[in-house]
Amino acid sequence: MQKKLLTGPYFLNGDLACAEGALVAGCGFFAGYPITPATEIAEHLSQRMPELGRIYVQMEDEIASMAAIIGASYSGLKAMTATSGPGFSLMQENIGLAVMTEAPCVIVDVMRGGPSTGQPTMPGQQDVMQAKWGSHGDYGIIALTPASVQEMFNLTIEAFNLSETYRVPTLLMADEIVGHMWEKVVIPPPEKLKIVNRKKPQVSPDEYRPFQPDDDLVPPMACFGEGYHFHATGLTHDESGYPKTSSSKVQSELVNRLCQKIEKNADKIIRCEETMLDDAEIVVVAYGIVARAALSAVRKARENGIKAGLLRLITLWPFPTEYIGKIAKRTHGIVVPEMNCGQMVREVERAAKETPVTFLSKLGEEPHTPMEILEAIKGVR
Amino acid sequence: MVLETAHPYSKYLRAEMMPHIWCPGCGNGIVLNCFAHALDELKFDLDKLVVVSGIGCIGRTAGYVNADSFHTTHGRALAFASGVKLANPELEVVVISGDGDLFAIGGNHFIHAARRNMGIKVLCANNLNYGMTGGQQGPTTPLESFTTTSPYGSIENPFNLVHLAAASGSTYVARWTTLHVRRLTQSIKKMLQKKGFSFVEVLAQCPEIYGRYNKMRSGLEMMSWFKRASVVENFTDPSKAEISADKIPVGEFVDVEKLSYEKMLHEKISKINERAMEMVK
Amino acid sequence: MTEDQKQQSKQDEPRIGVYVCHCGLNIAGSVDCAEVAKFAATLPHVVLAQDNRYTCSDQGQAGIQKDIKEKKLNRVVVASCSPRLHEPTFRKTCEDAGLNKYLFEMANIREHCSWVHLYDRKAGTEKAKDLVKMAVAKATLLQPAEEIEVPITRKVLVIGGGVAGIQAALDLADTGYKVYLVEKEPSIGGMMARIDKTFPTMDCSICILAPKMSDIGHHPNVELLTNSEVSEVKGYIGNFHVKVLKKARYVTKDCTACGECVKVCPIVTANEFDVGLATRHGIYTPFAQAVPSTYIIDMNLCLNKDGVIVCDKCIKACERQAIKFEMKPEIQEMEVGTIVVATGADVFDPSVIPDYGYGKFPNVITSLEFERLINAGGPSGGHLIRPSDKQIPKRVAFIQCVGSRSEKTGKPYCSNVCCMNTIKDSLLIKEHWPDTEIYVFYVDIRAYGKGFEDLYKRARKEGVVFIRGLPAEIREDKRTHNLWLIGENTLKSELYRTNADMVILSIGLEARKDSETIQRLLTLSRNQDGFFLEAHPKLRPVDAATGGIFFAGCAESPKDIKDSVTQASAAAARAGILMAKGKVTVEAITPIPFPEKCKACGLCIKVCPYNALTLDKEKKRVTVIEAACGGCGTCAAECTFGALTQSHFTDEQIIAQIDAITEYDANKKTVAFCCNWCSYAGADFAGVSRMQYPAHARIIRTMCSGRVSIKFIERAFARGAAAVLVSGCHIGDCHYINANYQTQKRVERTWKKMEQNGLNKERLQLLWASAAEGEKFATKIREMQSIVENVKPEEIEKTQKVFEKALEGS
Amino acid sequence: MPERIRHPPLDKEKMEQVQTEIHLIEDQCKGCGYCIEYCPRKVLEESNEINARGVHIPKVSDISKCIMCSFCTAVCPDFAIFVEEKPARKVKED
Repeated sequence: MQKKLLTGPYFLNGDLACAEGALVAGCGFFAGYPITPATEIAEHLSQRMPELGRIYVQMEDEIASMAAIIGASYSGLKAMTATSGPGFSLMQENIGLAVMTEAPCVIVDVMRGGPSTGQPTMPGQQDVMQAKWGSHGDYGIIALTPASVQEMFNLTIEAFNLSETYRVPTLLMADEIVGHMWEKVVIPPPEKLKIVNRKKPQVSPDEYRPFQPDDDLVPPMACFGEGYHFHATGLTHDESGYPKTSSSKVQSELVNRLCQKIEKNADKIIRCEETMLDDAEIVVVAYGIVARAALSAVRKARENGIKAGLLRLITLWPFPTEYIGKIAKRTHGIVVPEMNCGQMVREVERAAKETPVTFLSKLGEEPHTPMEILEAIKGVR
Repeated sequence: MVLETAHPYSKYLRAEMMPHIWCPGCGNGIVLNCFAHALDELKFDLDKLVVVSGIGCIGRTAGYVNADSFHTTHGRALAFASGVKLANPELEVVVISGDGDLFAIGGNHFIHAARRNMGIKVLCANNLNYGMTGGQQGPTTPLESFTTTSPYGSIENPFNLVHLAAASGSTYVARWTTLHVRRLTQSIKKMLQKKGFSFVEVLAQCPEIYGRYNKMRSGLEMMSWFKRASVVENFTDPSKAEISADKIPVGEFVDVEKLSYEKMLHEKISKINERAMEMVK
Repeated sequence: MTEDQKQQSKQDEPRIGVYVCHCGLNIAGSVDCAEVAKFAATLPHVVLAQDNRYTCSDQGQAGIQKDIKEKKLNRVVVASCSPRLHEPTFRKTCEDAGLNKYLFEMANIREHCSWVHLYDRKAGTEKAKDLVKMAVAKATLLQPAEEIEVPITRKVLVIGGGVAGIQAALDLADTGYKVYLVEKEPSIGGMMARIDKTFPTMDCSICILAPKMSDIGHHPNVELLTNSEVSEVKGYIGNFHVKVLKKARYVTKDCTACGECVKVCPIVTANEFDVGLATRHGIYTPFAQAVPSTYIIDMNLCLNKDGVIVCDKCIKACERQAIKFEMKPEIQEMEVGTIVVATGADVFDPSVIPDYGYGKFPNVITSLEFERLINAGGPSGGHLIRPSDKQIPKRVAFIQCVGSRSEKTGKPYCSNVCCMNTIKDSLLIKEHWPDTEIYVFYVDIRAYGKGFEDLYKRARKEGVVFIRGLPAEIREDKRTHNLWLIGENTLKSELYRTNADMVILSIGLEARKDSETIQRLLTLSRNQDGFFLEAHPKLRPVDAATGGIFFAGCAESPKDIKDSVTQASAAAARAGILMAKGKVTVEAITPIPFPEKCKACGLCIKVCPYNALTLDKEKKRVTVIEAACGGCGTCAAECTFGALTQSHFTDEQIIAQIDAITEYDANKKTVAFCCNWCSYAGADFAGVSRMQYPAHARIIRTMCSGRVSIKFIERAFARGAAAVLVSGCHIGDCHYINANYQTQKRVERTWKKMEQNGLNKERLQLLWASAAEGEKFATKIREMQSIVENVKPEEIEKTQKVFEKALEGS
Repeated sequence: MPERIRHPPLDKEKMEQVQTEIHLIEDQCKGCGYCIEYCPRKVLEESNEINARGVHIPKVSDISKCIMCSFCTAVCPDFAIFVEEKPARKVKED
């Protein structure tokens, strides 16, 4: 690690924290394209990457950025890009390519008001379904969502570790406020941080089959220039990596593996934060900037004698369906405040089964206020 | 037939993938042949080679070359290749793709990669239409020629790829047809040794579809069109190098030296990095 | 000619002076000159007639000039030798005396009269009288004329890059003129570059030639076009528009002749330069000292000959990237004022002589093959080896006159170089291998040149055995491949059976196969041996008949290097004269149009070989481009409306000559038309060779047989002539390219008319005879003698009636 | 100088053609005919033998004409043909 990595307390905004997180995580390649509210990540990295002898490049569009980081990943570097809604949509096809070729990489989506050009400078949580279902075909994906500047730092590192572990593109679904607000960030010294690198093949080039998975369903990854002469393709392929586009057996084995790779390891991937949940009769399920208002709402509810609790999702995908299912059984109702027209709430409803779920939608420049959430809690009775 | 002696270029091909899927008489086979021949003449270190190809008939080339290879989404080969090259400049990154992939959907990535003088070698098999999907009109389909999506004759002015590549800033631009195998091989050799962004266009016949729709049903007929019409005009004005029914200007059009993007980038990074290190001390 | 002279001679009555020349005994020996002069005095408009011993001498000429001034003569007739010889001389005499030189006419009473009727003084004298009467008749109608001047481009084209071409080009370039040197082979050097040593000085041939070759290569005034051929020549003296086909060399000037490409070229074939005794590759240079040194690709053998680059081994081997298969042949056009033809000669192929077994017996080689074997740079590195077993021969035999001085092989001439070449070769062998036995079988040793006899003596002193008598046959001992020469020693008149390890055939030189193309391109003529015919063997040996074109080297006839170089410098000097003057005068024998009679039918334009006539359809007139006109007169003969005639050979003048012939005894005479370049010169040649033939013919000279219109033939018959002879150059040899095609057509049309009217068409004879075919001309005249004698009076009357229309307007 | 050449060159062994053997990987050939068409010495011709793909594969008409330029190898789209040099037999005395 280069000495130039930051350690100790800093006063940063979310974008800068994310950038520094990537550096600490060992990100060696960033390709991006200017888009509010994620531009600061690119600007900061364009300054910092060279200082650490690493590569920053600004591509001609988001499609190119996404393709470039897959290329860099296959050249042995940890690679990241950052964008917002419109860019995220452009990147979907190549995210699919990254999934299919199991290329570890991190995509930061600092969400803004949508759809289309929408409200570039305003917050929004309207890309969460696109994160799971954006690209065509079935596949597993990991998406984390920070609620503070510190978490922008921590979760970026976490995203790299997960993508390297499971050889899957990992998304960091922040929103404009988390990206642009300034807070204190404490950067632990490098030795304190857990940094994970991808599994390398243990066999000789003749025996190596690039997509033969280990038991965790994740194949060890050779990179370009290591003499393995392997082939990777977006076409349906078998373990040899060569296209087998007309074999249904190969298709089903591959696609199922790509899905199972995440589902089977979901418990190791999923992270949540619980507050006053053990005896809660009403649970607020929230994530991102909205969760902060939800926290104060829950506290106020407790002051008003309502046994309320907060479940803050840190992992959006894979979704903690069972966990929420269990919580739902022991509560009277669930309140889901989201800055969209109802996206994550569908998953909560599916997980909660009979337990009533009240959805609190909010669009525009202002996230939910604690009072609005409190009213919703009161309304559950 | 003595079978144990292998084909001279077999060591550059993935035996398990042979024979390839291309139609009888398709020019792509010859492009791959010349590429292998060029690698052979240069005694190329296959461990250093990365072949990237996009979507299309020629897109399958990455699968056939016995080196690290990647088959990207449609049009994105050059963007992907940029990532590979910048990440590890020691790698020799060659993009082998088609006229549709590189100049229609991938056009934006082509002109920018060329503008930046990215150290990538582009070998474009121009078969004048979208072959893989059944012969639709493409960015280089000649005026008034017939394809499945221009049944009344194409009314679009095709790209002059040589002019486009030269104008975008590539340091080496050449065009040959699949009949000029000897000079095509030399051009590929020269391209592989160039530092900056280099581009070789190969007019590759597509007798099965384009030929069928345009009165050149067999590979031989398209080859004789190449022979009749091609005129070697080295280093003439690229803007005059349009392809027409009776004239196919071929040859080397641009051969200049320009500092490549990755070289500049890594030089700048090492300078900044040193300065940063001093400041840290 | 001043203005007043013109007026004065036009209105005056013609005052003709006739001078009958004895020419020593050449004429007086068999013609009574005094009687002829006396007869001339009686002719109309003749104011003075005298005979003198040598009219062409200075006093003779001074006499004429005195008479012109004192006696106010405005026409002069000289009856003496051929106008081809002294017309220019007497024209100058008249001009110096202030008389327009076109008011002069000659009667050829020597070559056409005295020399051919040596033993019939009476007939000769009668014929001389007639010839003078014809000359006076024409002189009466002569008009003064002005010659026009044509500018000469100060550039010269030299065709052929052998030693002659090189020398001519260097001389002209050093004089300061721009020279285009066109050479068919990839390099200049020609035959001399292939020879080992020269005679008599035993210099190394390439060592003395190479410096000249490189001078050519670097000379600022010389543009060297090798691997090129002249494809078209238009225009006339001083204004030749030439097209040269530059065949593609496929190697650019960047080539440094390093030879790397040859090492990789898969194609191997026999090298023509070494007469096939060594090999060369598809890409090659004919020999080390080649100029230009740039290599060349033989596209008949190269694998890439069908336009597809199948093999690129040479391209990859060439560091300088000098190989360009996309080169195309080009046509280069140029304007030149003069042309030097130095196309050289081929060597004779002895395989047509079965007795010598060349081509069957391996150890029978030609002297050229010997030159390559003895040459250090040649296939055997300078060792004379027997092709059969590559051993150095102990006994060598030379056979002279192989393909020279022999009727059987159709090469009757002596090739000049073979005797001395053999003597030189024998000394070369003695020098390297002194104990070799050498036999030379000869007919006559011709060591005529400077230093030649010493070489011959040295050879004999060194023990070379000269045996007079060529072997009749060579037999080969199949096992040892040695050879038996069987023949007769004509000095000892005894047979010989000489055994030899090796036989060298001293082959002669022959005209090049492609000299026919050069002849057609430049409208030259060739002698029966195929060598180009010079304007005059004695007086203009290096000029061609066509103005502005000169010869150098073996193209004109076989000769050695010294003569070739001498002739080259001569040709350069001759060309230099024209170019230095910068202009040349064109003889005033161009057509004169009469617009009022012109029907604008365009027939005249069709027949003009030089397209020197243009038709203006609206104004119905024809305009003449004097500078382009060759002066043949075919157009005048073609015009049936009398709208066009030829100056100095007008219809009236020719008809006056026909009438002069047929004035009396027409039924015993033949009216003969001869063209100035061929048949007239042929008749002169018959005279020079003293061939005797009957005196019934009277020759009328026209520039070309194309000038003889049907009207003249019909007039001759209408006037009761016994027979008519029309003669000219062989088809294809015509000095005016194809003018004699029209003659053929007109005579055939007249034959048809005679047949239709039941006349004996034998009385009209057509003869193609070149300047050298005097014998052919004399034979024809002898044949016609019987025709003239057997013509019955009724036949003549009937002919006169049939052709009476031709007498109108007389 | 198009003289009639009567004597074979003294170093005529140089004109000895290289001995070659043409290998055809039959079932990889798709019968496009390029090797037959563009062989500069017309060494190959279409045979009436059909391969696994049901196309007429090329066959050697006269191996002695082959000069090992290997253009067939270079122009074959299917890597189905290549040429190898056999050790040159001893030049037999004519």
